[in-house]
Amino acid sequence: MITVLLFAQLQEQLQKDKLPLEMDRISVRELKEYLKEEFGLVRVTEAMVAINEAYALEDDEIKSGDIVAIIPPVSGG
Amino acid sequence: MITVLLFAQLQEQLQKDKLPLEMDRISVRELKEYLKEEFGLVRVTEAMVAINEAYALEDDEIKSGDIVAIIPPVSGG
Amino acid sequence: MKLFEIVTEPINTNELIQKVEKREAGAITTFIGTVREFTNGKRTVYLEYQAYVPMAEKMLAQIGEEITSKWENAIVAITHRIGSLDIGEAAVVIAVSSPHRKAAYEANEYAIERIKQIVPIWKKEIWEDGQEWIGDQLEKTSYQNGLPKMEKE
Amino acid sequence: MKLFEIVTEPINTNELIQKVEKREAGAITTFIGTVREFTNGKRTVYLEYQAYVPMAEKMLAQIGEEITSKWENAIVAITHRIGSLDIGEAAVVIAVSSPHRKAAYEANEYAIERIKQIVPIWKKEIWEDGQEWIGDQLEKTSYQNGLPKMEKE
Repeated sequence: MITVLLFAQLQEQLQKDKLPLEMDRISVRELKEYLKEEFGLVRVTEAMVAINEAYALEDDEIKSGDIVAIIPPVSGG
Repeated sequence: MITVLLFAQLQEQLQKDKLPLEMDRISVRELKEYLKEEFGLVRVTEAMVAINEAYALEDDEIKSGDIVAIIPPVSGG
Repeated sequence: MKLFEIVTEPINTNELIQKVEKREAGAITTFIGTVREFTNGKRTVYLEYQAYVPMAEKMLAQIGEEITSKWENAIVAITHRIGSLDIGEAAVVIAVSSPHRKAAYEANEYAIERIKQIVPIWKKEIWEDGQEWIGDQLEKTSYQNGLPKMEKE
Repeated sequence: MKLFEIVTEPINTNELIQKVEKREAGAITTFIGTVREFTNGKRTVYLEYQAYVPMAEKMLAQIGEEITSKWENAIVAITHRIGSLDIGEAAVVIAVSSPHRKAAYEANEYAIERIKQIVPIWKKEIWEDGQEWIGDQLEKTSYQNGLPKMEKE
Protein backbone atom coordinates (compact mmCIF):
# COMPACT_ATOMS: atom_id res chain seq x y z
CA MET A 1 0.00 0.00 0.00
CA ILE A 2 1.11 3.52 -0.82
CA THR A 3 -0.05 6.43 1.31
CA VAL A 4 -0.62 9.73 -0.48
CA LEU A 5 -0.72 12.92 1.61
CA LEU A 6 -2.67 15.92 0.35
CA PHE A 7 -2.27 19.57 1.33
CA ALA A 8 -3.76 22.99 0.70
CA GLN A 9 -6.19 23.23 -2.25
CA LEU A 10 -5.86 19.50 -3.06
CA GLN A 11 -6.80 18.56 0.48
CA GLU A 12 -9.80 20.86 0.34
CA GLN A 13 -10.88 19.56 -3.04
CA LEU A 14 -11.06 15.95 -1.84
CA GLN A 15 -11.99 16.85 1.73
CA LYS A 16 -9.32 14.49 2.99
CA ASP A 17 -5.64 14.74 3.85
CA LYS A 18 -4.72 11.16 3.07
CA LEU A 19 -5.36 8.61 0.29
CA PRO A 20 -4.37 4.99 0.90
CA LEU A 21 -3.76 3.39 -2.51
CA GLU A 22 -3.61 -0.38 -2.98
CA MET A 23 -0.55 -0.34 -5.21
CA ASP A 24 2.82 -2.03 -5.22
CA ARG A 25 4.87 0.12 -7.57
CA ILE A 26 4.24 3.20 -9.60
CA SER A 27 6.36 6.03 -10.98
CA VAL A 28 5.81 9.61 -9.86
CA ARG A 29 4.58 10.50 -13.35
CA GLU A 30 2.10 7.63 -13.39
CA LEU A 31 0.85 8.50 -9.90
CA LYS A 32 0.14 12.08 -10.93
CA GLU A 33 -1.71 10.85 -14.00
CA TYR A 34 -3.70 8.45 -11.84
CA LEU A 35 -4.66 11.13 -9.31
CA LYS A 36 -5.79 13.40 -12.12
CA GLU A 37 -7.90 10.76 -13.87
CA GLU A 38 -9.28 8.99 -10.83
CA PHE A 39 -9.84 11.90 -8.44
CA GLY A 40 -10.04 14.87 -10.76
CA LEU A 41 -6.99 16.49 -9.15
CA VAL A 42 -6.19 18.61 -12.20
CA ARG A 43 -3.72 20.83 -10.35
CA VAL A 44 -1.53 17.86 -9.51
CA THR A 45 0.36 18.63 -12.72
CA GLU A 46 1.87 21.78 -11.22
CA ALA A 47 2.67 20.01 -7.95
CA MET A 48 5.92 18.44 -6.79
CA VAL A 49 6.00 15.00 -5.25
CA ALA A 50 7.96 14.00 -2.18
CA ILE A 51 8.68 10.37 -1.35
CA ASN A 52 9.33 9.80 2.34
CA GLU A 53 9.90 13.53 2.92
CA ALA A 54 12.36 14.09 0.06
CA TYR A 55 11.58 15.72 -3.28
CA ALA A 56 11.34 13.18 -6.10
CA LEU A 57 11.76 13.32 -9.88
CA GLU A 58 9.06 12.34 -12.37
CA ASP A 59 10.77 9.03 -13.15
CA ASP A 60 11.36 8.00 -9.55
CA GLU A 61 9.66 4.80 -8.42
CA ILE A 62 7.25 4.67 -5.52
CA LYS A 63 7.08 1.35 -3.66
CA SER A 64 4.57 -0.14 -1.29
CA GLY A 65 5.07 1.30 2.19
CA ASP A 66 6.21 4.69 0.91
CA ILE A 67 4.64 7.90 2.16
CA VAL A 68 4.07 10.15 -0.84
CA ALA A 69 3.24 13.84 -0.45
CA ILE A 70 1.75 15.95 -3.22
CA ILE A 71 3.30 19.38 -2.83
CA PRO A 72 1.49 22.19 -4.65
CA PRO A 73 3.56 25.36 -5.17
CA VAL A 74 4.62 26.43 -1.71
CA SER A 75 3.79 29.84 -0.24
CA GLY A 76 5.42 29.96 3.17
CA GLY A 77 7.34 32.88 4.62
CA MET B 1 33.79 82.92 23.70
CA ILE B 2 33.88 79.75 21.69
CA THR B 3 33.43 76.40 23.41
CA VAL B 4 35.35 73.47 21.96
CA LEU B 5 34.22 69.94 22.85
CA LEU B 6 36.72 67.09 22.80
CA PHE B 7 36.05 63.37 22.50
CA ALA B 8 37.81 60.03 22.49
CA GLN B 9 41.61 60.18 22.14
CA LEU B 10 41.66 63.99 22.06
CA GLN B 11 39.74 64.16 25.33
CA GLU B 12 42.14 61.68 26.92
CA GLN B 13 45.16 63.53 25.62
CA LEU B 14 44.15 66.82 27.26
CA GLN B 15 42.35 65.21 30.19
CA LYS B 16 39.40 67.49 29.60
CA ASP B 17 36.23 67.35 27.52
CA LYS B 18 35.82 71.08 27.00
CA LEU B 19 38.04 74.03 26.05
CA PRO B 20 36.63 77.55 26.45
CA LEU B 21 38.47 79.80 24.00
CA GLU B 22 38.37 83.59 24.30
CA MET B 23 37.81 84.21 20.60
CA ASP B 24 35.32 86.12 18.51
CA ARG B 25 35.71 84.65 15.05
CA ILE B 26 37.86 81.96 13.55
CA SER B 27 37.59 79.63 10.58
CA VAL B 28 37.47 75.87 11.05
CA ARG B 29 40.85 75.57 9.38
CA GLU B 30 42.38 78.17 11.66
CA LEU B 31 40.89 76.57 14.74
CA LYS B 32 42.39 73.20 13.85
CA GLU B 33 45.78 74.85 13.32
CA TYR B 34 45.44 76.63 16.65
CA LEU B 35 44.55 73.44 18.53
CA LYS B 36 47.50 71.66 16.98
CA GLU B 37 50.01 74.43 17.80
CA GLU B 38 48.68 75.47 21.17
CA PHE B 39 47.62 72.15 22.65
CA GLY B 40 49.66 69.64 20.67
CA LEU B 41 46.49 68.00 19.28
CA VAL B 42 48.27 66.56 16.25
CA ARG B 43 45.41 64.25 15.36
CA VAL B 44 43.03 67.16 14.91
CA THR B 45 44.06 67.17 11.24
CA GLU B 46 42.19 63.93 10.60
CA ALA B 47 39.17 65.09 12.60
CA MET B 48 35.94 66.65 11.38
CA VAL B 49 34.50 69.73 13.02
CA ALA B 50 30.87 70.29 13.91
CA ILE B 51 29.50 73.73 14.64
CA ASN B 52 26.39 73.65 16.81
CA GLU B 53 25.88 69.94 16.09
CA ALA B 54 26.22 70.13 12.30
CA TYR B 55 29.27 69.12 10.26
CA ALA B 56 31.22 72.12 9.00
CA LEU B 57 33.61 72.72 6.12
CA GLU B 58 37.20 73.94 6.51
CA ASP B 59 36.28 77.44 5.41
CA ASP B 60 33.22 77.82 7.63
CA GLU B 61 33.37 80.61 10.22
CA ILE B 62 32.98 79.98 13.92
CA LYS B 63 31.50 82.86 15.93
CA SER B 64 31.46 83.67 19.59
CA GLY B 65 28.79 81.64 21.35
CA ASP B 66 29.14 78.66 19.02
CA ILE B 67 29.65 75.16 20.37
CA VAL B 68 32.34 73.49 18.30
CA ALA B 69 32.96 69.75 18.46
CA ILE B 70 36.14 68.11 17.24
CA ILE B 71 35.06 64.78 15.74
CA PRO B 72 37.84 62.24 15.26
CA PRO B 73 37.04 59.40 12.83
CA VAL B 74 33.92 57.77 14.23
CA SER B 75 33.74 54.10 15.17
CA GLY B 76 30.20 53.46 16.31
CA GLY B 77 28.08 50.50 15.39
CA MET C 1 17.09 23.51 21.61
CA LYS C 2 15.65 23.17 18.12
CA LEU C 3 17.18 25.51 15.55
CA PHE C 4 14.56 24.74 12.90
CA GLU C 5 10.96 24.28 13.83
CA ILE C 6 7.33 24.60 12.87
CA VAL C 7 5.13 25.83 15.71
CA THR C 8 1.47 26.64 16.26
CA GLU C 9 1.96 29.27 18.99
CA PRO C 10 3.18 32.89 18.58
CA ILE C 11 6.91 33.11 17.85
CA ASN C 12 9.21 34.72 20.39
CA THR C 13 11.88 36.64 18.46
CA ASN C 14 14.12 36.96 21.52
CA GLU C 15 14.30 33.20 21.87
CA LEU C 16 15.56 32.91 18.30
CA ILE C 17 18.17 35.59 18.92
CA GLN C 18 19.35 33.66 21.98
CA LYS C 19 19.68 30.50 19.91
CA VAL C 20 22.27 32.11 17.61
CA GLU C 21 24.13 34.33 20.09
CA LYS C 22 27.77 33.54 20.71
CA ARG C 23 30.95 35.29 21.80
CA GLU C 24 32.43 35.10 18.30
CA ALA C 25 29.44 36.85 16.73
CA GLY C 26 29.65 40.56 16.03
CA ALA C 27 26.37 40.76 14.14
CA ILE C 28 22.93 39.24 14.51
CA THR C 29 20.23 39.88 11.94
CA THR C 30 16.61 38.87 12.28
CA PHE C 31 13.84 38.80 9.73
CA ILE C 32 10.24 38.78 10.85
CA GLY C 33 7.67 38.03 8.18
CA THR C 34 4.39 39.46 9.39
CA VAL C 35 0.83 39.24 8.15
CA ARG C 36 0.24 42.33 6.07
CA GLU C 37 -3.21 43.87 5.92
CA PHE C 38 -3.19 44.65 2.20
CA THR C 39 -1.79 42.54 -0.63
CA ASN C 40 -2.30 43.78 -4.18
CA GLY C 41 -4.84 46.26 -2.87
CA LYS C 42 -7.01 43.56 -1.31
CA ARG C 43 -7.69 43.57 2.43
CA THR C 44 -6.73 40.38 4.25
CA VAL C 45 -8.82 39.47 7.30
CA TYR C 46 -6.49 36.73 8.47
CA LEU C 47 -4.17 34.05 7.11
CA GLU C 48 -4.18 30.31 7.49
CA TYR C 49 -0.88 28.44 7.19
CA GLN C 50 -0.56 24.71 6.69
CA ALA C 51 2.64 22.64 6.56
CA TYR C 52 3.84 19.14 5.89
CA VAL C 53 5.52 19.45 9.26
CA PRO C 54 8.24 16.76 9.34
CA MET C 55 9.42 17.55 5.82
CA ALA C 56 9.18 21.31 6.41
CA GLU C 57 11.50 21.03 9.41
CA LYS C 58 13.91 18.93 7.34
CA MET C 59 13.93 21.54 4.58
CA LEU C 60 14.54 24.35 7.08
CA ALA C 61 17.50 22.37 8.43
CA GLN C 62 18.73 21.90 4.87
CA ILE C 63 18.62 25.66 4.35
CA GLY C 64 20.68 25.97 7.52
CA GLU C 65 23.28 23.59 6.06
CA GLU C 66 23.34 25.47 2.78
CA ILE C 67 24.02 28.67 4.70
CA THR C 68 26.80 27.17 6.80
CA SER C 69 28.52 25.97 3.65
CA LYS C 70 28.21 29.38 1.99
CA TRP C 71 28.94 31.64 4.97
CA GLU C 72 31.50 30.22 7.33
CA ASN C 73 30.72 30.59 11.02
CA ALA C 74 27.16 31.76 10.40
CA ILE C 75 24.60 30.25 12.77
CA VAL C 76 20.95 30.14 11.73
CA ALA C 77 17.67 29.53 13.53
CA ILE C 78 14.30 29.52 11.77
CA THR C 79 10.82 29.15 13.21
CA HIS C 80 7.72 29.12 11.04
CA ARG C 81 4.28 29.29 12.56
CA ILE C 82 1.21 27.54 11.14
CA GLY C 83 -2.52 27.79 11.84
CA SER C 84 -4.57 31.00 11.89
CA LEU C 85 -2.63 34.26 12.04
CA ASP C 86 -4.02 37.74 12.53
CA ILE C 87 -2.78 40.93 10.86
CA GLY C 88 0.58 41.96 12.31
CA GLU C 89 1.45 38.53 13.71
CA ALA C 90 4.74 36.90 12.77
CA ALA C 91 4.53 33.93 10.40
CA VAL C 92 8.26 33.34 10.22
CA VAL C 93 11.31 34.52 12.15
CA ILE C 94 14.86 33.98 10.93
CA ALA C 95 17.88 34.79 13.10
CA VAL C 96 21.45 34.66 11.83
CA SER C 97 24.63 35.41 13.74
CA SER C 98 28.01 35.87 12.16
CA PRO C 99 31.36 37.44 13.05
CA HIS C 100 30.74 40.01 10.30
CA ARG C 101 27.64 41.96 9.40
CA LYS C 102 27.67 41.49 5.62
CA ALA C 103 27.33 37.73 6.00
CA ALA C 104 24.59 38.13 8.59
CA TYR C 105 22.47 40.16 6.16
CA GLU C 106 23.18 38.02 3.11
CA ALA C 107 22.60 34.69 4.84
CA ASN C 108 19.36 35.94 6.35
CA GLU C 109 17.98 37.08 2.99
CA TYR C 110 19.10 33.81 1.41
CA ALA C 111 17.11 31.93 4.07
CA ILE C 112 13.81 33.66 3.33
CA GLU C 113 14.25 33.25 -0.44
CA ARG C 114 14.91 29.54 0.01
CA ILE C 115 11.95 29.13 2.37
CA LYS C 116 9.74 30.46 -0.39
CA GLN C 117 11.21 27.93 -2.82
CA ILE C 118 11.54 24.60 -1.06
CA VAL C 119 9.74 24.44 2.28
CA PRO C 120 6.34 22.67 2.11
CA ILE C 121 4.22 25.35 3.74
CA TRP C 122 1.08 26.85 2.24
CA LYS C 123 -0.75 30.05 2.94
CA LYS C 124 -4.46 30.70 2.53
CA GLU C 125 -5.60 34.31 2.39
CA ILE C 126 -8.99 34.95 3.85
CA TRP C 127 -10.65 38.14 2.61
CA GLU C 128 -14.04 39.59 3.48
CA ASP C 129 -15.51 38.13 0.29
CA GLY C 130 -13.64 34.90 -0.20
CA GLN C 131 -10.46 32.95 0.32
CA GLU C 132 -7.72 31.33 -1.69
CA TRP C 133 -4.67 29.12 -1.25
CA ILE C 134 -1.72 31.13 -2.48
CA GLY C 135 0.68 29.49 -4.92
CA ASP C 136 1.56 30.00 -8.55
CA GLN C 137 -1.13 32.47 -9.33
CA LEU C 138 0.39 35.26 -7.24
CA GLU C 139 3.92 34.19 -6.54
CA LYS C 140 6.46 33.34 -9.18
CA THR C 141 7.15 29.76 -8.13
CA SER C 142 6.13 27.02 -10.50
CA TYR C 143 7.18 23.42 -10.42
CA GLN C 144 5.88 22.57 -13.86
CA ASN C 145 9.38 22.48 -15.21
CA GLY C 146 10.76 20.10 -12.63
CA LEU C 147 12.30 20.15 -9.20
CA PRO C 148 12.57 23.30 -7.14
CA LYS C 149 16.16 24.45 -7.55
CA MET C 150 18.17 22.84 -4.81
CA GLU C 151 20.89 25.48 -4.87
CA LYS C 152 20.81 29.11 -5.82
CA GLU C 153 23.29 29.94 -8.61
CA MET D 1 8.42 57.23 21.77
CA LYS D 2 11.87 58.10 20.48
CA LEU D 3 12.82 56.40 17.22
CA PHE D 4 16.45 57.46 17.43
CA GLU D 5 18.30 57.43 20.69
CA ILE D 6 21.54 57.02 22.56
CA VAL D 7 21.17 55.09 25.82
CA THR D 8 23.40 53.91 28.64
CA GLU D 9 21.36 50.87 29.63
CA PRO D 10 21.08 47.50 27.80
CA ILE D 11 19.00 47.71 24.62
CA ASN D 12 15.71 45.83 24.41
CA THR D 13 15.36 44.54 20.84
CA ASN D 14 11.66 43.82 21.27
CA GLU D 15 10.98 47.45 22.08
CA LEU D 16 12.61 48.52 18.81
CA ILE D 17 10.55 45.98 16.89
CA GLN D 18 7.41 47.39 18.50
CA LYS D 19 8.38 50.90 17.45
CA VAL D 20 8.33 49.97 13.75
CA GLU D 21 5.45 47.47 13.70
CA LYS D 22 2.40 48.41 11.67
CA ARG D 23 -0.43 46.76 9.82
CA GLU D 24 0.97 47.73 6.42
CA ALA D 25 4.32 46.07 7.16
CA GLY D 26 4.97 42.59 5.84
CA ALA D 27 8.61 42.48 6.84
CA ILE D 28 10.64 43.64 9.81
CA THR D 29 14.41 43.30 9.87
CA THR D 30 16.61 43.91 12.86
CA PHE D 31 20.34 44.25 13.10
CA ILE D 32 22.08 43.76 16.43
CA GLY D 33 25.71 44.79 16.57
CA THR D 34 27.27 42.90 19.47
CA VAL D 35 30.63 43.08 21.19
CA ARG D 36 32.78 40.38 19.63
CA GLU D 37 35.43 38.65 21.69
CA PHE D 38 38.11 38.59 19.00
CA THR D 39 38.97 41.31 16.48
CA ASN D 40 41.93 40.72 14.18
CA GLY D 41 43.02 37.84 16.42
CA LYS D 42 43.18 40.02 19.53
CA ARG D 43 41.02 39.25 22.55
CA THR D 44 38.79 42.11 23.70
CA VAL D 45 38.02 42.24 27.43
CA TYR D 46 35.34 44.90 27.07
CA LEU D 47 34.45 47.96 25.01
CA GLU D 48 33.90 51.54 25.99
CA TYR D 49 31.63 53.70 23.79
CA GLN D 50 31.47 57.47 23.93
CA ALA D 51 29.16 59.76 21.97
CA TYR D 52 28.48 63.40 21.33
CA VAL D 53 24.94 62.59 22.38
CA PRO D 54 22.76 65.42 21.00
CA MET D 55 24.50 65.42 17.62
CA ALA D 56 24.56 61.61 17.48
CA GLU D 57 20.79 61.50 17.94
CA LYS D 58 20.39 64.14 15.22
CA MET D 59 22.55 62.12 12.83
CA LEU D 60 20.57 58.94 13.57
CA ALA D 61 17.39 60.86 12.75
CA GLN D 62 19.02 62.11 9.55
CA ILE D 63 19.78 58.51 8.56
CA GLY D 64 16.11 57.76 9.19
CA GLU D 65 15.14 60.57 6.81
CA GLU D 66 17.56 59.38 4.16
CA ILE D 67 15.98 55.92 4.39
CA THR D 68 12.44 57.21 4.14
CA SER D 69 13.36 59.14 1.00
CA LYS D 70 15.04 56.09 -0.57
CA TRP D 71 12.60 53.36 0.51
CA GLU D 72 9.01 54.51 0.56
CA ASN D 73 6.98 53.39 3.56
CA ALA D 74 10.00 52.07 5.45
CA ILE D 75 9.98 52.89 9.16
CA VAL D 76 13.26 52.91 11.07
CA ALA D 77 14.24 52.90 14.73
CA ILE D 78 17.84 52.97 15.93
CA THR D 79 19.23 52.78 19.45
CA HIS D 80 22.94 52.97 20.19
CA ARG D 81 24.29 52.24 23.62
CA ILE D 82 27.30 53.99 25.17
CA GLY D 83 29.43 53.31 28.24
CA SER D 84 31.10 50.01 29.13
CA LEU D 85 29.90 46.94 27.23
CA ASP D 86 30.82 43.33 27.89
CA ILE D 87 31.38 40.62 25.28
CA GLY D 88 28.09 39.61 23.68
CA GLU D 89 26.20 42.76 24.66
CA ALA D 90 24.43 44.80 21.99
CA ALA D 91 26.02 48.14 21.10
CA VAL D 92 23.48 49.03 18.44
CA VAL D 93 20.07 47.77 17.37
CA ILE D 94 18.41 48.81 14.12
CA ALA D 95 14.83 47.85 13.30
CA VAL D 96 13.21 48.50 9.92
CA SER D 97 9.69 47.66 8.82
CA SER D 98 8.48 47.78 5.25
CA PRO D 99 5.64 46.36 3.19
CA HIS D 100 8.22 44.31 1.27
CA ARG D 101 11.19 42.33 2.48
CA LYS D 102 13.80 43.51 -0.02
CA ALA D 103 13.48 47.08 1.19
CA ALA D 104 13.61 45.98 4.83
CA TYR D 105 16.97 44.29 4.29
CA GLU D 106 18.46 47.03 2.14
CA ALA D 107 17.37 49.90 4.35
CA ASN D 108 18.67 48.12 7.43
CA GLU D 109 22.10 47.55 5.92
CA TYR D 110 22.16 51.13 4.67
CA ALA D 111 21.53 52.31 8.24
CA ILE D 112 24.50 50.49 9.76
CA GLU D 113 26.82 51.64 6.98
CA ARG D 114 25.75 55.24 7.52
CA ILE D 115 26.12 54.95 11.30
CA LYS D 116 29.74 54.00 10.75
CA GLN D 117 30.22 57.05 8.52
CA ILE D 118 28.47 60.00 10.11
CA VAL D 119 27.35 59.39 13.70
CA PRO D 120 29.71 60.87 16.32
CA ILE D 121 30.26 57.77 18.42
CA TRP D 122 33.64 56.34 19.34
CA LYS D 123 34.70 52.93 20.51
CA LYS D 124 37.65 52.07 22.74
CA GLU D 125 38.82 48.49 22.77
CA ILE D 126 40.23 47.31 26.06
CA TRP D 127 42.52 44.29 25.76
CA GLU D 128 44.40 42.44 28.49
CA ASP D 129 47.57 44.37 27.64
CA GLY D 130 46.35 47.76 26.57
CA GLN D 131 43.59 49.83 25.06
CA GLU D 132 42.95 52.01 22.04
CA TRP D 133 40.33 54.32 20.61
CA ILE D 134 39.29 52.84 17.30
CA GLY D 135 39.21 55.10 14.28
CA ASP D 136 41.14 55.35 11.06
CA GLN D 137 43.79 52.86 11.95
CA LEU D 138 41.46 49.87 11.78
CA GLU D 139 38.42 51.08 9.94
CA LYS D 140 38.43 52.57 6.50
CA THR D 141 36.93 55.93 7.38
CA SER D 142 39.10 58.98 7.01
CA TYR D 143 38.01 62.57 7.01
CA GLN D 144 41.27 63.98 5.75
CA ASN D 145 39.74 64.59 2.36
CA GLY D 146 36.77 66.53 3.63
CA LEU D 147 33.25 65.95 4.84
CA PRO D 148 31.87 62.48 5.47
CA LYS D 149 29.70 61.74 2.47
CA MET D 150 26.22 62.96 3.20
CA GLU D 151 24.58 60.64 0.70
CA LYS D 152 25.60 57.24 -0.59
CA GLU D 153 25.97 57.03 -4.39
